[in-house]
Amino acid sequence: MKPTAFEYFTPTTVQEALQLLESQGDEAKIIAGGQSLVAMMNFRAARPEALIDINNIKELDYFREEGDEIVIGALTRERTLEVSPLIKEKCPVLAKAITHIGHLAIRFRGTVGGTLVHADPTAEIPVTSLALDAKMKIVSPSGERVLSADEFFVTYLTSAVEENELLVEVRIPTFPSKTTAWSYVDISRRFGDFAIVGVATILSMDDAGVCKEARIALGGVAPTPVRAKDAEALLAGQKLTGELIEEAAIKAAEGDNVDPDSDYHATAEYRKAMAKVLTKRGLTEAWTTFEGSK
Amino acid sequence: MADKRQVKVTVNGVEYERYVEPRMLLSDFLREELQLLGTHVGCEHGICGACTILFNGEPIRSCLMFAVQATGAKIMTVEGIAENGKLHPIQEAFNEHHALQCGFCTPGMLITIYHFLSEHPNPTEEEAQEAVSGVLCRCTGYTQIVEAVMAAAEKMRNAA
Amino acid sequence: MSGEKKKWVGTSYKRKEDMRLLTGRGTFMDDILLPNMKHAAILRSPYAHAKILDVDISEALKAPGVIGVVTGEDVKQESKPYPCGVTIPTKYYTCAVDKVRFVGEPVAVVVAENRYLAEDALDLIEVDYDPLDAVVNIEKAIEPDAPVLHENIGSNVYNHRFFKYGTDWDTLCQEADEVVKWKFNFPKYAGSPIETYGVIATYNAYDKSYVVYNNYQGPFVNHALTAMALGVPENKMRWIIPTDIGGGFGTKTGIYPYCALMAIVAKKTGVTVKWIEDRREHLMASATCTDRVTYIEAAVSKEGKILGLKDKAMDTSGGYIRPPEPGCAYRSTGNHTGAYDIRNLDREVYIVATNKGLTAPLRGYGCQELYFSTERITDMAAAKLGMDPAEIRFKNFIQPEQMPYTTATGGYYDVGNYPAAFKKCLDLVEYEKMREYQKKAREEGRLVGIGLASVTDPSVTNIAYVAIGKTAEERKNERDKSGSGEAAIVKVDPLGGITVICSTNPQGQGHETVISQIVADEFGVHPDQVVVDSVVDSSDRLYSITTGSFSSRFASSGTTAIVRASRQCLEKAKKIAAHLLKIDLEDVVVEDGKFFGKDNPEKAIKLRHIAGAAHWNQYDLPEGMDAGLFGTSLWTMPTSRPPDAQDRVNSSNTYGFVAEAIVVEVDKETGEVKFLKWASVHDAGTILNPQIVRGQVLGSIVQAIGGSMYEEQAYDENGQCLTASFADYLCPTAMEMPKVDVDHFESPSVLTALGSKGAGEGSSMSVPPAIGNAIADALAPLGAVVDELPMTPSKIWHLINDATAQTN
Amino acid sequence: MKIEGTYTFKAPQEKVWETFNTVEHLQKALPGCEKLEETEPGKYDVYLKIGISAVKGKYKGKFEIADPQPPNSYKLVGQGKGLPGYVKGEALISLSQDGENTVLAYDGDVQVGGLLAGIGQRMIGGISKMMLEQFFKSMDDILK
Repeated sequence: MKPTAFEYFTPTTVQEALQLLESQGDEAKIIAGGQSLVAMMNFRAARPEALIDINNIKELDYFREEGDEIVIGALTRERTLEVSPLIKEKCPVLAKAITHIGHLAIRFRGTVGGTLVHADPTAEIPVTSLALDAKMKIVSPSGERVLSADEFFVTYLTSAVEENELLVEVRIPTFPSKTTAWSYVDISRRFGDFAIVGVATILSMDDAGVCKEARIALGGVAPTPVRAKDAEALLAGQKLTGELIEEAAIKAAEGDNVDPDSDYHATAEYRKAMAKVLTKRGLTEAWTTFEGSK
Repeated sequence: MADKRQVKVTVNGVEYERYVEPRMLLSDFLREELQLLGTHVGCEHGICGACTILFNGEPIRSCLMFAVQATGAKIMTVEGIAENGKLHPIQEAFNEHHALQCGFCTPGMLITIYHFLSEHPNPTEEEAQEAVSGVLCRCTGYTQIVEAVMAAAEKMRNAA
Repeated sequence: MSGEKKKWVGTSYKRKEDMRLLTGRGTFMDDILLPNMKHAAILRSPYAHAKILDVDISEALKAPGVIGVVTGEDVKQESKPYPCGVTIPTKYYTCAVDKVRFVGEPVAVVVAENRYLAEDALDLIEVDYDPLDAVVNIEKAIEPDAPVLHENIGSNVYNHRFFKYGTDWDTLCQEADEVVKWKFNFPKYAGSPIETYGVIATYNAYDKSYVVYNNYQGPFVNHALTAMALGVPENKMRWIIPTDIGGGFGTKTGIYPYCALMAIVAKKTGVTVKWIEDRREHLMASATCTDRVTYIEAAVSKEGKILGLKDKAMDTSGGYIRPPEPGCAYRSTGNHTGAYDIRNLDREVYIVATNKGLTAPLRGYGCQELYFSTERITDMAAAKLGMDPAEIRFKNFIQPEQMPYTTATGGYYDVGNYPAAFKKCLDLVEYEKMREYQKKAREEGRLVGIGLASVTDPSVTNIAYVAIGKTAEERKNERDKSGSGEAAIVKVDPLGGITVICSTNPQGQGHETVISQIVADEFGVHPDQVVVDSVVDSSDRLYSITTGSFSSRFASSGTTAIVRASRQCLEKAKKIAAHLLKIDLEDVVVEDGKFFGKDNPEKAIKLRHIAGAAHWNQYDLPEGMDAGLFGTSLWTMPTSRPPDAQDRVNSSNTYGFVAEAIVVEVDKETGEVKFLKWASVHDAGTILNPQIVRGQVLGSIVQAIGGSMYEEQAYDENGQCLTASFADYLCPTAMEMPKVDVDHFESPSVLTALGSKGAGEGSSMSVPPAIGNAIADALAPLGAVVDELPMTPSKIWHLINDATAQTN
Repeated sequence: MKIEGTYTFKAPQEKVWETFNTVEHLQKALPGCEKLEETEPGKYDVYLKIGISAVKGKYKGKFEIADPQPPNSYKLVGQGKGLPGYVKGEALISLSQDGENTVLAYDGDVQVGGLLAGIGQRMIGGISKMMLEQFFKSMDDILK
């Protein structure tokens, strides 16, 4: 389990990285945290001929509040966000989801951009970014484009980032606990594993305890994370009740976009059933722990 | 074969300079180039945690990094935990609570706990359990490791 | 000596080996660096079953840094197939010849300047395979139209035997009030030590000898078998095992084919070759336990007495059968009826070939497979009779007054009080209270279950068990096999220091510490004054083909050898003391490391002085006495005898007891299992070091949790291994380990010097059935049946869902 | 691994049949196909370069359109291998007219072996399905 040989480049600016992507062609690969990539290289499943290491591009390592958004540089480590008071206050669902990623040593190295581009359909940040309707800024030699999360994830392990492009920034709206009921729940075979199914829930609440807007994203039930639009519609404008949550959970699991596959760990039927159970549990947790309701 | 690249690192306070292929894993670099054999390799895909080291003060899997990426870094491995011939309180607690059997995962465990206790000097048992869950141990059943973490925390609090 | 008050034995003396292991100064296989050492990588088959038409190594030989390439053809020329204890052995070479029979089987080996370059060259080897249909299901493998793995056998049956002990089954069924039957599936899982296999081999072409460094669990039978495979005398293959082994659990008894393979590679390439197995290689191609299908029936009286058992156990040892198989099926012969007084047994055994990875002993060897079926059927019998599972166990236990007890299958249980030990476990888990709790929980619609298991824990196998693979008639043509010997050398150096060399090369069990405690007591010194050397080196150590660390043999056989060697050494010291003090031998008293006449304690000499005489002034020794001061023992248990003509065999030598009581709650919606309470009570005889024993028990529990709920070497229907990474082969983390209350019920063995019995494997055997029983009990109100492992949330959810669908 | 399903093409059955039996169309539609050669009628050598995420591999293989029953059905038999492993499969493809559309039904078995099966079981089923969809989608585009 030793990687194949590669040319190694250490750009210090985005511009330099883009030039390298251009000059090295489609056998080059960006390495950020490398927590999935290096494992795949060690197995020789991935055999890039060149590695463009963006860890020295300091301009990509930042996060800050801008208006009602949080702007996160692609190289920001998962752990940095997990413990950030700003994230905990303004977007606690993201901080919580990150605690479900692997183990601490992985989160210290793994980056936000890396996990998004890797686009594992069960991964915590992709699922949560879909619920947040995050905007991804992607640059290429010809300019930049911004994609929303539902355009960003294409299929298994495939994002919309083209081979000559670089994801540089993610913008997420703030959802503070004061006005948001939220949760991130998942089921995995073992602590720290890839989720079998994971659900991120964000409910914007008004003073009367009515859910103004609901956002529910599911991971592990399709080739990409998916939104439970029917369930969201059902909840919008409603005061939550146990029955309503149950109904929403059924709608989430029965969505057209919920089409899981079986693997060794869990059958498709099980995943589908968990889509319902976890949506229900996620909504219940969001509802019952909502600070504004107390 | 790609050209060799310079790697300059400080490990356990000692500076090293070597020239290696870019593909050399940091874990192999520590073991083969520096002959610091305390860091163990158990899976080479980031799951077992045996190769965990402190990289600029943060625990990382040394099998998921290339040595060339470590240039300029300060690294601590298991060899650097005890000082002046005296065991660190975590090591003492491991001995007192029988928190190791074969000892192969122990370097990764110790480094992980060293970092954990620096952030959580007064942990709960649940926190300690979660902290060590990132390192696989096949011998102990973990119970005595968690007991050792709690005991080490107390020792360190008392010494502080 | 057992029962006598000891100063050090019985205390939780802190481990001595920790000092090096905690500071990164251990010596594991990969830490050994030799001059001119090159690195090997192995090309492995991607196919489960295929003919090898051609292996083209020409490009690989040209690759940078490559020193040589070895293929199956070379291996065939340089070695013979491994012998094995079945009538028609498979032709098991260490590398595929002509055909591959499981995914991951070695096909070629590259040696290069470093491992990176060696793996680069593997990519350049072109193998032309002709894929064949594969078979992975045990029962399908013995159907007439199944693809046959081994043409020389003609079918996929490696071994097939019938056994009858006691009353004829049909007669028994007529006497019985109920006959309960079921089919169980036991999974294929592994020890997966965090240190993988590792070998360094060298060959000296001038004296035609090999040196093989490796991390095997002893010399055991495989030093001899490897020498036989290589066609060299055993003493021309030096076998060295470093001080530290990073876990074994039986898995590392499967490394020996790589010892032979790397020896051949060293010979062919002319360099010292190091091979460190990587995790992917390990997970698909090292060794697991056998997976087993068991059809079992229990004939019971309405009072709950089990009159007899009938079972058909079908194991698969994968693509080949290799030693110590067929032990998977026969190692548990003597304790087949466990802790119960069952005199009648009708048994059928199959060991079959499938296109899966190979097997080796796994902590508990064969017993978890056995007890999963017997303890589950015991619970089913209780349910059928409307009886509590604890009650049926009490009704069937061998009673303390029946000890020593010889089982129907030949096991010799020297001591034990199973009802009392079991009661202790029930008390520890607060059984009655838990049943009340369960009742209430059920009323609330929750799925709470209590699982029990009560089993005997055999240790120190008697190698005679392997012979049971052949019929008594077939055995007549062979020499008998028997024994369980472990070796010790205790020597006192010229400055009076005591060094002990043991044969039980440990993998974390703390032998250095416990031996120091024992020897300190024997010599009246401090444990720190004793140095223990656990390196194995066939050139200068005392060993036999039964020595090593497997089958929990240290606490019984190993310690007895240590005590005997110590006393032999002491006896000599006493003789020298008598000579030096000019007193009668009978009058010599040894106390606190001093030797004196019983009437004259003031005039004492120290061990150091005696050693001094033995080494520095050899002329002054008693006449006829050898110089130096040492004792040796290679002690075998007198209860290790060959099987008799009725296929009865005392397959192990000491038999402990384990009672497990586990309370679980199953999440109705997700199928997840939570442990609410857990008590584990062990009779391992005298406890030598309580902290170390607790570690062994907790360790065996976590591994058994793994096999019961998380771990499996899984295959698809084409024989592809699906779990070749730690992302799919799921070892429990700290978060999966519940709190377990461990306690002991000590009945010291009368067979061993200190009364101790093995303690390392007990819960490996009892936890899988106890977890099965607990989940089954939780699901019982739904009518769902648990008959396989590992019980994953998805599987449990399906059980719940199917059962609910049926009732609706 | 069992694969079965249907795909509906907005084209008459004869045309679908023809498209599925035309080398250049197959070459265009097969995901990652770099070269496709008809070695004898109905038999093809194929060179693929398939990449999912960082896992990119070159595969060399053969496939055969066996037992053709124009324009109704044929059996697709193929195998290929590359450094990441091998793929072997067999499927019965049947076409039926449904008004103006043609429904293609496939029913077969696919084996994925080697490295990818061992470390990628979590997604292999899904990815195989996805690539098949991709292939049909491309054929559909050609038919339009």
